[in-house]
Amino acid sequence: TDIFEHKQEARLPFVRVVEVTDDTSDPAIWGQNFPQQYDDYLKTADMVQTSYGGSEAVPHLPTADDPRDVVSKSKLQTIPQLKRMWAGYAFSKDFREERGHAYMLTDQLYTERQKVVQPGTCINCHASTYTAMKEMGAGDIMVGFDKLNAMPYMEAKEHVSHGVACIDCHDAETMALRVTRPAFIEGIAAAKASEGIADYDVNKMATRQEMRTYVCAQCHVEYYFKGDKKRLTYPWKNGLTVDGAYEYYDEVGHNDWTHAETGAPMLKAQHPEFEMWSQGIHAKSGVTCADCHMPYKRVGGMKVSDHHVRSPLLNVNNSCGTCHKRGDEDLIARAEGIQTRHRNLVEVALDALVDLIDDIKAAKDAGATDAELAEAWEFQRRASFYVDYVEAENSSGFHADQEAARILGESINYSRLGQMALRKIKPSSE
Amino acid sequence: TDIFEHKQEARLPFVRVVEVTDDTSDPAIWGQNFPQQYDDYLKTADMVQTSYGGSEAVPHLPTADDPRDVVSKSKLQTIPQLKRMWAGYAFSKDFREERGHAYMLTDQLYTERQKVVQPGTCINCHASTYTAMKEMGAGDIMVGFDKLNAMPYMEAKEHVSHGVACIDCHDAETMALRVTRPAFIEGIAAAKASEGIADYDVNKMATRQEMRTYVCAQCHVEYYFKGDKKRLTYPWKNGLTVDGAYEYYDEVGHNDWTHAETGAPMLKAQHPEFEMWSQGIHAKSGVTCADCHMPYKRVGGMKVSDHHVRSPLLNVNNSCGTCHKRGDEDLIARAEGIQTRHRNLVEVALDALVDLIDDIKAAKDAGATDAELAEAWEFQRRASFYVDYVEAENSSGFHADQEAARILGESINYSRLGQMALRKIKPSSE
Amino acid sequence: MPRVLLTRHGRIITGIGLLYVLVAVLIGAATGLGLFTFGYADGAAYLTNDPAACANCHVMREQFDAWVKSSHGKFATCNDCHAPHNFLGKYYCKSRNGFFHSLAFTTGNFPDQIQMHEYNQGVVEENCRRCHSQLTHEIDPLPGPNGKVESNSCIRCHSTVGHDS
Ligand code: HEC
Ligand code: HEC
Ligand code: HEC
Ligand code: HEC
Ligand code: HEC
Ligand code: HEC
Ligand code: HEC
Ligand code: HEC
Ligand code: HEC
Ligand code: HEC
Ligand code: HEC
Ligand code: HEC
Ligand code: HEC
Ligand code: HEC
Ligand SMILES: [Ca+2]
Ligand SMILES: [Ca+2]
Repeated sequence: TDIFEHKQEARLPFVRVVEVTDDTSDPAIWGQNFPQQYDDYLKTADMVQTSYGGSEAVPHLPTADDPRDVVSKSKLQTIPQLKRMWAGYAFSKDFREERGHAYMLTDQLYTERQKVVQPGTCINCHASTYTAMKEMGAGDIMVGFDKLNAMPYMEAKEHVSHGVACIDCHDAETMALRVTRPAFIEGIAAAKASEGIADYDVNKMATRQEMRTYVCAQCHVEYYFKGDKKRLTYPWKNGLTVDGAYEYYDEVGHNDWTHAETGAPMLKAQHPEFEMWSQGIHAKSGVTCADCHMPYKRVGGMKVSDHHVRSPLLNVNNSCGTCHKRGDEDLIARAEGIQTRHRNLVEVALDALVDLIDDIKAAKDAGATDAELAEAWEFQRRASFYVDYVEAENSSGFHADQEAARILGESINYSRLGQMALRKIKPSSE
Repeated sequence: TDIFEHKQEARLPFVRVVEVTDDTSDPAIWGQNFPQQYDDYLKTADMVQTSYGGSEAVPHLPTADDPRDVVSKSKLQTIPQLKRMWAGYAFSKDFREERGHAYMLTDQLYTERQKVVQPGTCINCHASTYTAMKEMGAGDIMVGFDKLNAMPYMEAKEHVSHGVACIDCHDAETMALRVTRPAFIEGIAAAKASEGIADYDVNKMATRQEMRTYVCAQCHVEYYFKGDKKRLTYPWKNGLTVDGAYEYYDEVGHNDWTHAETGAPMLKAQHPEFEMWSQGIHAKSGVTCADCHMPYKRVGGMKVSDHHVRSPLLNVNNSCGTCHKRGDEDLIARAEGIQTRHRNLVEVALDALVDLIDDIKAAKDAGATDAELAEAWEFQRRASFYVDYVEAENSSGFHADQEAARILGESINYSRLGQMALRKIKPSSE
Repeated sequence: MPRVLLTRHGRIITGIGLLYVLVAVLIGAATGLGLFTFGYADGAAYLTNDPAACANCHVMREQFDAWVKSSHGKFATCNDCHAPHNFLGKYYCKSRNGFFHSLAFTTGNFPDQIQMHEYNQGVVEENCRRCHSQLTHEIDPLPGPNGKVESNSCIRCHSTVGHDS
């Protein structure tokens, strides 16, 4: 369909006042050429809450370890089951509602999850790393990438000075979109290979439309650190589904941590926005991240992409209204209707998981051997990864409502089967 | 917005060649005035299969009890778990894929479910009962309705001679849509009351737009026979959700049968197309049954509603095409994508239910008392009704995909909790 | 019987009442914002039938470009769909829209994604039928329940015929 056509016409003539090269990382300099985009970009520091998203500013008393005077809500308090799910893992110490891009560097630096020593790998998605990787790799970002991953976080952070910036998504000369993240370049190639497309080179083969999603998918994805080189890797060899990711981790025998209460070898899922989106009807309809999160806005006689990246529910007329000719209230009601139904099922799944954790712990305390617990552990690992996958996904089900509910249904099943396994009666379906 | 309310001068568009009155039940007579609609109406005898719907013609050797030479596939064979779910109930003897309106009367007459004596109530949705009710009630269909319900099926069927016909949906004089089914008139009033709308009179208060759904909702709904007068009743007092219906049956203490293997007091769910549709995004967008199942077709210089009521996937261009400007293949792929994901989760839910049935049976055989089984029974009753509700719904999840998956997730939880209850360890979430 | 219509601000104004206001404004009884706006923002475009006149307003550009490509580009101009076709109605509508749009345009007080509101939807609906009454004769109008005449909204299914924008 041609809901996109009219957007193609929005290309702008670029009047440059300063020179910007492939080595200019400071967005303020790019901003002199594109003041509108820069002003909007700076607005990602705003904190506004929606029913299920956005972020709420919570005052914070600055301390020596954490000088932030404003943080976002702790999800460990709003969703108490999370502490149990992650027992023994850094996430059970500190996990907050995510907020705008302006905070990515500081929030990462001051999260209590830094109390455990973290690798440089973390920085890949929390800073403008393109020029840093180029320097370290003497022009080859792949080499720089390996070096960055291998160093400790506190050393890596000295090589960067901005959160995600213009240069991470744009070609300095043409302003065309481009992907700068090695982990995504490799990950998407693996995913395409699983669909039978060999040697996929995203910067050469992706359409402009696809790039409007891929620049975001550089970071809004599930990931893990591969081997002792801590190489940032996206588990997409078996496709972009939760099942494919789980299968992948089993194949490579990866575990994120050992559960403190049950002793099970666990996996943590993080923000698979791109993967969930890919399973939804909007993706099938060619609707991109930028369409909803960076909608066009009229500035004088021109249309520009709103670089104030945020919840579309704070901007429904521009975001949804382009395609859905309905009132704002109606559109918000539809999204929240989906989210509310989703949240209710998430509660059921988390309660089931906590039940399983209680039971394994009880059996363990009663002296059950690891061999006896093995089957229940496998169910906990699976149930936990599945519910975590949709809970860590930040649209509260909106990006792919049916798939999210499907995943929760399976998670519930695994948790209960785990409890059954402990009761030594094997149901026929297994 | 209210563009539907947009009024216009009444023109009488119809040229009549024969007189048709409020007592003319024979569609062939109406057909002389409206040959196009009549021809299409007759086409509901066609049997064409889709991936998950439509119907496949299966040759049948006519017998004394069952003279049909063609029937549709038996779902008891395609979905083996159903026999276990319905053990002891007539449905476990014979349950087939439904087919076109042309067959409604014969399929009801010759189903093996007639081996158990059935009440006249059955006929309400399988025949043109309007004139029959009027006669029996001496002009008052409500009186006729009660009489019809009270008599045995074999007697009731003598009062009817056609499947659903023009007069069941149309006003003979104006051709306006109207509702003729007492059970729906009362049911929808109860549902509206639950939303705070008192004294709802559907034939007076519904918009034309709503009538394009309500005429179908006269029959495509969950129902039960109330009291020994076997009054046809729709369980909508607590709203149109599966939870509301379940709550309702508990309040009035209704059971459909006792499970043969476990002894649990059970509920059967039937074709809640209207209720599921009401929970979906199409309903929220004002899209009606007729929009998809009776799309307009161009006949020469005229547009008429296609009275060949069938699966829209056999006619996507007219059905979906005007609102979704995409190729037929793409539209079919979207619908089937939703249906496939749905069917897979249904399998998980049905397997869980069979596990529970196995376990209760085992406990029973091992001598457990009814008191000991009570809790597990309650879970079976709930799990069974929930999965049956979406399985009996004939769109394979399409009418409301997220809600269908939500219901399946809950069903899985109930089945597994039932198994747990037998193992005498109560999970904390209960 | 004056027609009751809803402004975008939800205020109820009877057509006649509003007409006076607009006439007053247009006849220039006031040299204030109304007239200024109308002239400045070329609200007069509403008084012609030339689509290009609509497109004077860059915010109408999208629709114009899409309309050229649309199935109706060859058959129907903006006003064939967006203006009533009885004399009073036509000029009432044009001055009403001309006024509101000019005002909105001048004050910039309108959404980026412009949406058609109830009053104008009604205008369009009637125009669909004006041209397609033959074809839609049998389906529309049909008396609704209780004899009430309601038409089956065309744009519910055909919202993109004029311009897929
Ligand atoms: C069709 C519109 C649409 C598309 C396409 C879309 N999103 Fe979203 N996204 C939403 C909505 C709606 C929410 C819920 C926001 C809320 O709850 O306030 C959301 C939430 C989010 C959030 C959490 C925002 C918050 O306020 O906490 C992130 C992060 C996100 N999306 C990233 C992405 C990425 C990355 C993509 C592409 C892979 C994407 N989205 C595609 C509509 C969309
Ligand atoms: C593959 C990209 C990627 C990597 C690698 C990554 N993050 Fe993030 N991080 C994100 C995204 C996207 C968000 C926002 C979405 C969310 O919060 O779920 C985020 C949010 C956060 C937040 C704010 C919300 C919260 O969780 O409290 C913190 C703190 C954080 N990350 C710390 C880290 C640390 C520490 C590491 C390394 C161990 C790391 N990140 C590695 C992409 C990444
Ligand atoms: C996280 C990714 C991202 C970052 C960071 C980013 N942009 Fe963009 N930018 C986009 C996307 C997506 C588009 C739409 C491009 C398209 O449609 O091809 C865009 C478009 C543009 C355009 C084209 C005109 C328009 O508005 O559509 C300009 C100019 C631009 N960005 C400037 C900047 C500047 C200056 C910065 C830094 C202050 C910046 N961008 C940071 C993603 C980004
Ligand atoms: C370099 C990595 C990176 C890229 C590229 C990136 N993001 Fe993010 N995004 C993050 C991180 C990290 C956070 C969390 C920041 C925090 O909480 O401190 C975040 C937060 C968000 C949020 C949450 C805002 C809120 O109010 O909760 C949204 C929405 C979002 N990103 C959308 C996008 C979209 C759309 C794109 C592409 C146009 C994109 N992101 C590109 C890393 C990235
Ligand atoms: C660029 C176009 C586009 C944008 C922007 C867009 N949508 Fe959609 N939306 C679609 C398409 C296409 C579909 C699929 C159905 C169809 O073909 O109409 C869809 C489907 C939906 C559905 C039904 C699917 C479901 O998950 O139940 C909802 C609800 C929805 N959109 C809400 C929104 C909201 C809220 C926003 C803004 C945050 C939004 N859309 C932004 C094009 C868009
Ligand atoms: C948006 C389109 C749409 C609407 C609205 C809609 N349906 Fe459907 N319906 C479908 C699709 C698609 C299927 C799946 C057909 C298939 O699998 O072949 C279906 C299946 C069915 C079936 C089973 C058909 C078969 O071939 O076995 C019935 C019965 C049905 N719908 C009745 C209704 C009723 C009653 C309503 C209104 C309450 C309704 N539908 C509203 C699209 C729709
Ligand atoms: C409230 C309306 C209603 C009532 C009452 C009703 N039916 Fe049906 N029946 C339907 C609808 C709608 C279908 C098609 C959808 C389906 O098959 O799920 C159907 C399908 C059937 C079929 C064909 C598919 C199958 O189940 O094999 C048979 C046989 C049948 N009904 C028998 C009966 C009998 C016997 C009774 C009385 C005990 C009865 N019906 C009462 C509405 C009704
Ligand atoms: C008087 C009751 C009644 C009314 C009213 C009614 N149906 Fe049915 N419908 C049935 C029965 C009974 C069947 C099953 C017939 C059979 O299997 O023998 C059925 C079957 C169907 C099927 C399945 C066809 C197939 O190929 O599987 C569809 C689709 C359908 N109806 C849609 C509708 C729509 C749409 C309306 C309203 C325009 C409607 N029905 C009105 C009773 C009704
Ligand atoms: C199960 C319900 C149902 C049955 C049975 C039915 N119709 Fe209809 N009919 C409809 C619906 C729905 C419409 C659309 C009405 C509207 O949009 O207001 C319609 C519309 C019509 C129209 C108006 C023109 C058009 O095509 O939209 C005529 C004439 C008509 N039907 C004749 C008949 C005749 C003759 C029969 C019997 C052979 C018949 N109908 C049986 C549901 C039905
Ligand atoms: C009268 C208009 C209309 C008709 C006919 C219609 N749809 Fe839709 N459809 C919509 C609207 C409106 C939405 C909600 C999203 C939006 O606003 O675009 C939607 C949403 C959808 C979605 C996304 C929601 C979901 O469940 O994921 C799919 C898929 C879809 N339609 C497929 C179909 C198919 C297949 C048919 C035909 C069987 C059909 N539609 C018929 C108007 C229609
Ligand atoms: C064939 C009929 C037709 C023609 C010709 C037509 N329109 Fe429209 N117009 C519509 C319909 C229908 C809508 C409502 C679209 C919707 O609500 O989805 C509409 C909506 C609009 C809107 C509201 C915003 C939007 O896009 O929905 C504007 C502005 C508009 N038209 C301007 C114009 C202009 C300017 C022209 C001439 C260049 C024009 N129209 C020609 C039928 C038409
Ligand atoms: C003075 C600049 C201007 C001109 C000239 C103009 N428009 Fe508009 N039009 C607007 C603005 C601004 C809006 C948004 C109004 C709002 O949403 O408050 C609008 C809205 C509309 C709408 C939606 C109105 C609604 O609220 O329902 C239609 C339809 C429309 N214009 C059609 C036309 C047609 C047809 C013409 C030529 C006869 C035309 N416009 C000429 C500025 C203009
Ligand atoms: C000025 C006369 C005129 C007006 C006003 C008009 N049309 Fe048309 N329309 C035509 C002509 C001429 C054609 C091409 C010949 C034909 O198909 O009848 C056409 C074609 C169509 C078509 C078939 C082509 C396509 O786009 O699928 C549809 C549907 C249609 N019109 C719907 C509408 C609707 C809905 C409206 C109101 C929003 C409308 N028309 C307003 C004259 C008009
Ligand atoms: C429920 C959806 C729906 C509604 C409402 C609707 N139409 Fe259509 N219309 C269709 C479909 C489907 C077709 C295609 C018929 C065909 O080609 O067999 C069509 C075809 C047409 C055509 C002929 C296109 C061609 O092939 O030449 C015109 C003109 C048209 N409609 C105008 C209207 C008008 C005017 C109205 C309002 C009175 C209207 N429609 C209401 C669905 C709808
Ligand atoms: Ca957030
Ligand atoms: Ca069928």
